[in-house]
Amino acid sequence: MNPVNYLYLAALLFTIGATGVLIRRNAIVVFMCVELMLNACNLALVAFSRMHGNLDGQIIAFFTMVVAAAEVVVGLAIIVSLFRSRHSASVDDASLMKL
Amino acid sequence: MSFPLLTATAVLPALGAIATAAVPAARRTAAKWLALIVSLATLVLAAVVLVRFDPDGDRYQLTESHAWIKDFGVRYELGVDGIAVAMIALTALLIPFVILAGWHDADPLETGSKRWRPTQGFFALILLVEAMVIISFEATDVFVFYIFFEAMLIPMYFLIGGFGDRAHEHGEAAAATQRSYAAVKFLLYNLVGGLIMLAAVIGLYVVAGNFSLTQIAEARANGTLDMATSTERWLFLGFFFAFAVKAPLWPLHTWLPNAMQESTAPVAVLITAVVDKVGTFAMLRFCLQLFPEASTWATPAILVLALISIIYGALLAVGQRDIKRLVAYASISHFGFIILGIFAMTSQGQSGATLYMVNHGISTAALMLVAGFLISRRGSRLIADYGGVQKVAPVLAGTFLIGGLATLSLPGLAPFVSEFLVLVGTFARYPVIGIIATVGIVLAALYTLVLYQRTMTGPVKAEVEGMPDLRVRELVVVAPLIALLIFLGVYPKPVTDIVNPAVKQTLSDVQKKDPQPEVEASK
Amino acid sequence: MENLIALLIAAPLLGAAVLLCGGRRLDAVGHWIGTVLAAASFVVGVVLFADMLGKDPENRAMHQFLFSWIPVGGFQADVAFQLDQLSMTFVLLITGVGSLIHVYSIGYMEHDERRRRFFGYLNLFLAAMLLLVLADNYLLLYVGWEGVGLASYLLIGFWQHKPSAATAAKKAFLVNRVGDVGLSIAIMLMFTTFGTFAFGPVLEATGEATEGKLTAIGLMLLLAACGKSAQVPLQSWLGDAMEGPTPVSALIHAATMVTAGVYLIVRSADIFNAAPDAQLVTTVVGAVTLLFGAIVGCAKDDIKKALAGSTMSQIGYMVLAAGLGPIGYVFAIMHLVTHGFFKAGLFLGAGSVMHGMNDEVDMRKYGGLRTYMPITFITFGLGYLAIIGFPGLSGFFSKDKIIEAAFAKGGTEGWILGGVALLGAAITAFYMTRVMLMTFFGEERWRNQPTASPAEPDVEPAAEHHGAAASDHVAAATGEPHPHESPRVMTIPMIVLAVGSVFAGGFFSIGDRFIHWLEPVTGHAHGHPPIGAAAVTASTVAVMVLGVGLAWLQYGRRPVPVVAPRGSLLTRAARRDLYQDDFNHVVLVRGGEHLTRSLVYVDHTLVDGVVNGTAAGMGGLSGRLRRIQNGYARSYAVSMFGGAAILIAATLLMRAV
Amino acid sequence: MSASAVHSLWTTAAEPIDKIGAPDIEYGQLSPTLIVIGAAVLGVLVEAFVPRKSRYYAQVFLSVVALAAAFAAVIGLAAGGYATTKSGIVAMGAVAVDGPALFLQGTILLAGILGVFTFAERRLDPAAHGNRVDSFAAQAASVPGSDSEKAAVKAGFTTTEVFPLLLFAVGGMLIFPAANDLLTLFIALEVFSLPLYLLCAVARRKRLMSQEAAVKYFLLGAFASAFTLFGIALLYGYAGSVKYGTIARVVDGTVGEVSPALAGTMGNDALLLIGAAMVVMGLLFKVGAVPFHMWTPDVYQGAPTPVTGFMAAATKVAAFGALLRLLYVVLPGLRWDWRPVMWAVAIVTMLGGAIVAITQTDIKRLLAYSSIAHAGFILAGVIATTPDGVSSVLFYLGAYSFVTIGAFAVVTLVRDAGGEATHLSKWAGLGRRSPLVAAVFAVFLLAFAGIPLTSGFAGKFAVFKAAAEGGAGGIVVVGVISSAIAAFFYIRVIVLMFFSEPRPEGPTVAVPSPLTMTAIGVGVAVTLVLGVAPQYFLDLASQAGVFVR
Repeated sequence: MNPVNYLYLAALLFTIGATGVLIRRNAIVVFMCVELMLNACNLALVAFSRMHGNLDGQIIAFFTMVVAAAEVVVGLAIIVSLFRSRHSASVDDASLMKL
Repeated sequence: MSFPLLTATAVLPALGAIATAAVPAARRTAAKWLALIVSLATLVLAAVVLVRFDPDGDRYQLTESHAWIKDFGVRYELGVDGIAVAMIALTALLIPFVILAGWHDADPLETGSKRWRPTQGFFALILLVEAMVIISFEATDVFVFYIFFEAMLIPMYFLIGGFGDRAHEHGEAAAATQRSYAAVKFLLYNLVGGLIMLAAVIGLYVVAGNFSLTQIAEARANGTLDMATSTERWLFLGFFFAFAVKAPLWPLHTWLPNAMQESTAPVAVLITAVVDKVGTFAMLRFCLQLFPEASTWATPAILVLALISIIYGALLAVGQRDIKRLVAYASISHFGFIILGIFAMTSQGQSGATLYMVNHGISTAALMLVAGFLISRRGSRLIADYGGVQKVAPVLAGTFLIGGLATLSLPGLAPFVSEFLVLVGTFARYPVIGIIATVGIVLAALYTLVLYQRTMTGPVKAEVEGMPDLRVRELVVVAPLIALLIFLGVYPKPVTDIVNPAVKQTLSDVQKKDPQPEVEASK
Repeated sequence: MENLIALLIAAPLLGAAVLLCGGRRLDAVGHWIGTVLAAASFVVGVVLFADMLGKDPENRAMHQFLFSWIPVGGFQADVAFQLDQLSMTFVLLITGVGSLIHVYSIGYMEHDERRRRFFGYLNLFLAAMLLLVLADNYLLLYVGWEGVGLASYLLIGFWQHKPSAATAAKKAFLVNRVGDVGLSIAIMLMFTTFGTFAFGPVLEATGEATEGKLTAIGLMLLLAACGKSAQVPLQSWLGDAMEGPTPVSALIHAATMVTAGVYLIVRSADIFNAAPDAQLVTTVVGAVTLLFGAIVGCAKDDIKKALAGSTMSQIGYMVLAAGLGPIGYVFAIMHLVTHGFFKAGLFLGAGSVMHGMNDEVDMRKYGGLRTYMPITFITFGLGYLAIIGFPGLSGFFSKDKIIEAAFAKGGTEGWILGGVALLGAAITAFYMTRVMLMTFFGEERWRNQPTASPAEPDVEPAAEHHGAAASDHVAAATGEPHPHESPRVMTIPMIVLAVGSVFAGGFFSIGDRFIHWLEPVTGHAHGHPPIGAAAVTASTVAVMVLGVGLAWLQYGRRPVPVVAPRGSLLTRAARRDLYQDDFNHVVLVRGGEHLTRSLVYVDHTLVDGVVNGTAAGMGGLSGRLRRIQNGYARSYAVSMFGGAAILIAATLLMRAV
Repeated sequence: MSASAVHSLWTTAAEPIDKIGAPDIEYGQLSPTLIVIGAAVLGVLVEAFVPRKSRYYAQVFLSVVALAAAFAAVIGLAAGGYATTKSGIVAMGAVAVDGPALFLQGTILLAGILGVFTFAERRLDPAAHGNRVDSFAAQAASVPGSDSEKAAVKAGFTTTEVFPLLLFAVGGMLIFPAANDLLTLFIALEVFSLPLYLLCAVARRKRLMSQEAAVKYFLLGAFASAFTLFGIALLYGYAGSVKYGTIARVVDGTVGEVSPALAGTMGNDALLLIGAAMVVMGLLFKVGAVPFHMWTPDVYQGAPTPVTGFMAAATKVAAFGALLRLLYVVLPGLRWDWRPVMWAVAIVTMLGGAIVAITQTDIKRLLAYSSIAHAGFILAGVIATTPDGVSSVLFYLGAYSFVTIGAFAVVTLVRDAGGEATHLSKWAGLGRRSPLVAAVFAVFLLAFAGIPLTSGFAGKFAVFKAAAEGGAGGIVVVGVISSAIAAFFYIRVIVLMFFSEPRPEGPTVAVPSPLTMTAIGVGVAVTLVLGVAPQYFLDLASQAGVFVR
């Protein structure tokens, strides 16, 4: 099977994730969409690594997972604290500052 | 390495400014005296420069040159030619009078904390302006000039916006808002001009690789540095725009009336008599030397603008109801004459223009300062609020009249010499423009005499009753100026002798010769 | 000897400086200082004159170089003096008449607390006037030219608290400025043509210049002359100038300053000789003005304004003569001198009358004063006879010569000019007789006529057309006047001048003294009127008699109404200076006001508007752009996403193209 | 590819243990980063073990010492010629130690030190229950206004974690401009971003805004880094490597042996272009260039002011460093593709920032927009693609960071009952109340406006000059125009401070501890020195202007 298809899939997932970020209100969901985008990247990386026959891509993929995990930690911390003080996780409610 | 006289002349007032600013809040009078003494010391230094300068010597004298910012091709290069010497002398001469005239203008209002020191600030700023103006007259490095040309806006800005006439027809609050409007207008106009010039300065560097006026001019002369015509014209326009704003040339003039109207008389004098001169001076020194072809290319347009300034400014002066605005528009008209003289490209025109800068400085100072004394008495700038002052304060009226007569360039007073030279110089090359410009002298008479008639003559207005005549301090300010006006009107030779060689140089830069009189030409 | 020349000017200049800067402490002696210094200048003049007579006519001119004034390139202006016969004539006239009038003023201004300053101004005037006639180049002459203008400004407006006076002063200065434009342009033309503007070189080089240039220069000089000498079309200021104290009117606006224009033309003789067109215009201006002034003079009831009209007219004669070229120059100057005597005398007389009549100027409120002020009557009478050209008196000689010359011009021009001159003579006789009769003869119309209050210059009544304010003064005035002769200090100068106006003309004409005296400078050609000199003289006398007769019929036989009758159309026109002021007012003043007002508007809305508009536009744009920043994270993400898309697209596009 | 081949791949990967060559790490040349990261870890331990009372002092001491030591290390390296002659690529090609890297690291470290000073300021707010308080929440976890928070305040808790967080961020920033392969780039990006997200959320006052800022920053940041990562993936796919050098060679086509796979991907420029665009976009997000700038105002406003100052200064430095390296080392071959695009970005950034700033009413937002405009100016220098361009950008960054920190430090001083009085209207007449502070702030504003004799002018001149020499005259003109526009609002603030009457209920100016004073003082000093005598630093920058390949 042509590895290029994996790339198409990756691009698709990335776009889905991006779209999610743009259309979903709940911060958690938005964040999950970002994660989706990251994983799309992983897929692309792995596919490329496969094509080039070297391991760099796969290594990056591992790093990405770690980074994603770290982001989860930080992100959830922030989102939760926001939720606790506002009783809402909607990113649209968080619009005190504008103009 | 001789004593850096030029640097000293500029640094002294700068240090004085710092010292003045440092004077504790309570010791207001001390600050005033300190500032006055410093300005007088600077005057002495300027006098030394005047003496040490040899009119028939090299083009630039007392030169100093040190590395400054290698990466920008900038050297700290100073040097004076006759024109610069005259301007420095004028500046150094006027500042003491400005300080003396503004003696009480900055006594603090009640608002503000104990650390609020307007008086110290006022005089410090004046000295700072003096320092920057002087050094920009001395700079022979375009970058150095540019830096101080721009930097002097800041102290001026604070002087305009921070200190105004105490009394105001709409109360202090309105005065404050109008002041800051005027100040912002002043700063933005000049900043825009300066920034456009910045682009040109950078362009110049890209073309020339350094900023040394002498080097570039030399390279231009002997053809080692040839700019594309279009490039040269763009750069010229960039420079000229900034100077035209500063000068100010129609239609870039509207900041001046506001600025002069809102600021105290001494500051107004500082603006027209000193700071604006940097603009016209720079036209002579930089535009003509760096971009000869472009200058000649632009001459017709500039002459027309100058002509418009002359007539337009005069007509508007006639139409003003506010004394200071009137003087401001009169100045616009006069700057028209100066620029006309510069770009007439004749020795009479340019010597006249230089002389005009000096004389206009003195005459405006005389007129404006007296006007300031008048305004401070009545607490109004409106012409309509005065009348019959000559009855109650004859000396004030007399000095005011002399100032006015100088403004309308009455023969026997200094401005006549310069104005006539400019007119002759222009007429020699552009007769029509010369003739139209001559109409300006009628209008000048009109606005001056109308001003005098409305304020000084006629029956004594009730508010004017018991208006005190000039005090000693004020007389000390005015008398020397008037004496100078008369002296330079009768015997301007000292100045012309210094200026002429420099002008000859400048003319040779633009490869222009005075037109021959027909009779000789026919022979 | 020539080093004394500077002294001529220095003396009065010193006086002016001392008196004006001296302050109140000099109030007591100020007038004496002024008078003495004026007299000193006169003495110096006489000494120089004597010295000059000693030399032979051809090289009487003296020259004194003081210092180089404005040296710039080819433009070399010096402060240097030239004293030749022409200048000398003026020097004597100026200093002589000037000194007399100083003396007179001592009495006339006695009650004015600002007398010191008055004398300061008078001295200033003398200095400037002397500079004018002594300068050896046009630029220096220009200085004197404007200097006298300034002095006249200060003196006309001496009673500044009177709006009318202040206005008149301003008007005089402005109108003169218009003339000055002419002078400065003339100087520029000379510079570009000859490369110099000193009398000697210019006048020698006239041959080399094109006639067009010379005509231009001539016309410009004429313009200047019109301004200073109140010739049509720049005559409007002279009438109002009578707002000034009477001695001023006598000295500046009759004897000396107003004749400067004639001096200028005669001085530039060579230029005019080489520019016939310019000469023609000059003669026309002169002719028109002499009629204009005469007509105005007929209608004025204000004694000073009547005299002013006559001054205008007489100077018209001089300009006419000057325009005739070599045949006229000498007579122009001669008439100038004689006129200086009798017109000054007449004005001083008028002043003396006003002095005795509580400063009343309206002749309709005079009448039968000859018994009350005999000396004034006699001196004034002699001046009157002189001016109307009564045979044997000075006016007769000078004016007659001019009329002859006018005819001698030849051709139709000659006839027209001569005719005009004759007509002028008739009218002169008419209006002067009118003045004479209304003032000194007829019933005493001032009886139970409340006039202006005692000699308080502050409330000197403004001339009739100044309306309400003036009439208030009159109404507020106290009782009827008590005419009386003026003090000796005033009468003596009048007597001296009267003597001058009687004998000067004869003295000059016998043996053509004056011609020989001036010839070396101005040149002289003997004019031959087509109808013969005798005939001209005869007709001159005839028309003079005619004029007197008419005037007597009008004002001598029947009583003069105290309130001016409406009068004929011409009369009314003449009262209003032939509507010239109204014209100026409507066209220049109103038009100017509109222009300036609209310009102020333009400056504020257009020029300034553009700038403020730009600023406002920026603000608006900013305000609109701000909206994008709506606070929603997701819309930020959208902009990022879009941005990324654009970035990618653009990069790809770059590669594509 | 066949299964056996894949298997072979695995087997080649798994060598006998003893044969694994340990990677050689040049600890000396990495020392700055290592010191800071190590200190950060120590800081965490401090949080864990040191009693609460002395934590603050321990943390401040530790951070300052660490940063100072790191700075000393940077100086040492530079003096040792690692900036010029001995510059090279270390850590198995992961990190470059060269002029730009060291210069920027030095700048970042100084910014970090000043940042620590402002973080540690405890005199501005009145002491609560006898405990000195700083700008950070007593207990970030507890809901604002809740009992737990009150308790925390009563107990005198303070969020001393901010210091290790700052150290981590600095550590990341140190690597970011030095990163020499895409992986390191990405990791560094995250390492300095995540702590910043947290720091934004822990304001003592206006916590809601602070948290909102954090959320926005975090989400958008993550979004952006996702783009970056995808871009990295594409570049990797294009070049078959993440090493800058290799990619550059592939782009130029000067790579040594070309595997068939590589040959295949090399042909596909779309990979390269799109990938490059996406990576660049991630960096533009960090520098706050239009249209990726929209987080800036909100975050700057919401975050605790000391954090804003530090962030505004250091992030820009690091991000521009990375951007420079990427464009000059990896993508010079693509110059003709990205230059026009960057032109456009620079122009809209300059104009956009300047124009929108005109109507701002909050001082922090104002400064945020001004920072956007400045990003545009710096981009003008980046576009030059000449050594002068690099050095001018370096100089500008150095100058700018100090002005920024100083300015925000001043903002912390102007306070009223509600904490910092950031609304412009409250600054009216400040010049009357406390001339000194107003004057200092005016100096900073003038530097922002680029008035001569301030560092701002020198920097602006440098970048414009470089741009003009690089043939980007148009940029210069636009830059000049937009600085004219920008001048308008800086002046507005000055007018407000000096020419308007002070309000009776206006804010007071707190007298800070020497810490903030130092920060401000250094800011002013640097601003003026770089304005009057910039030559030395220009030399430094131009010496440091060469990237190692």
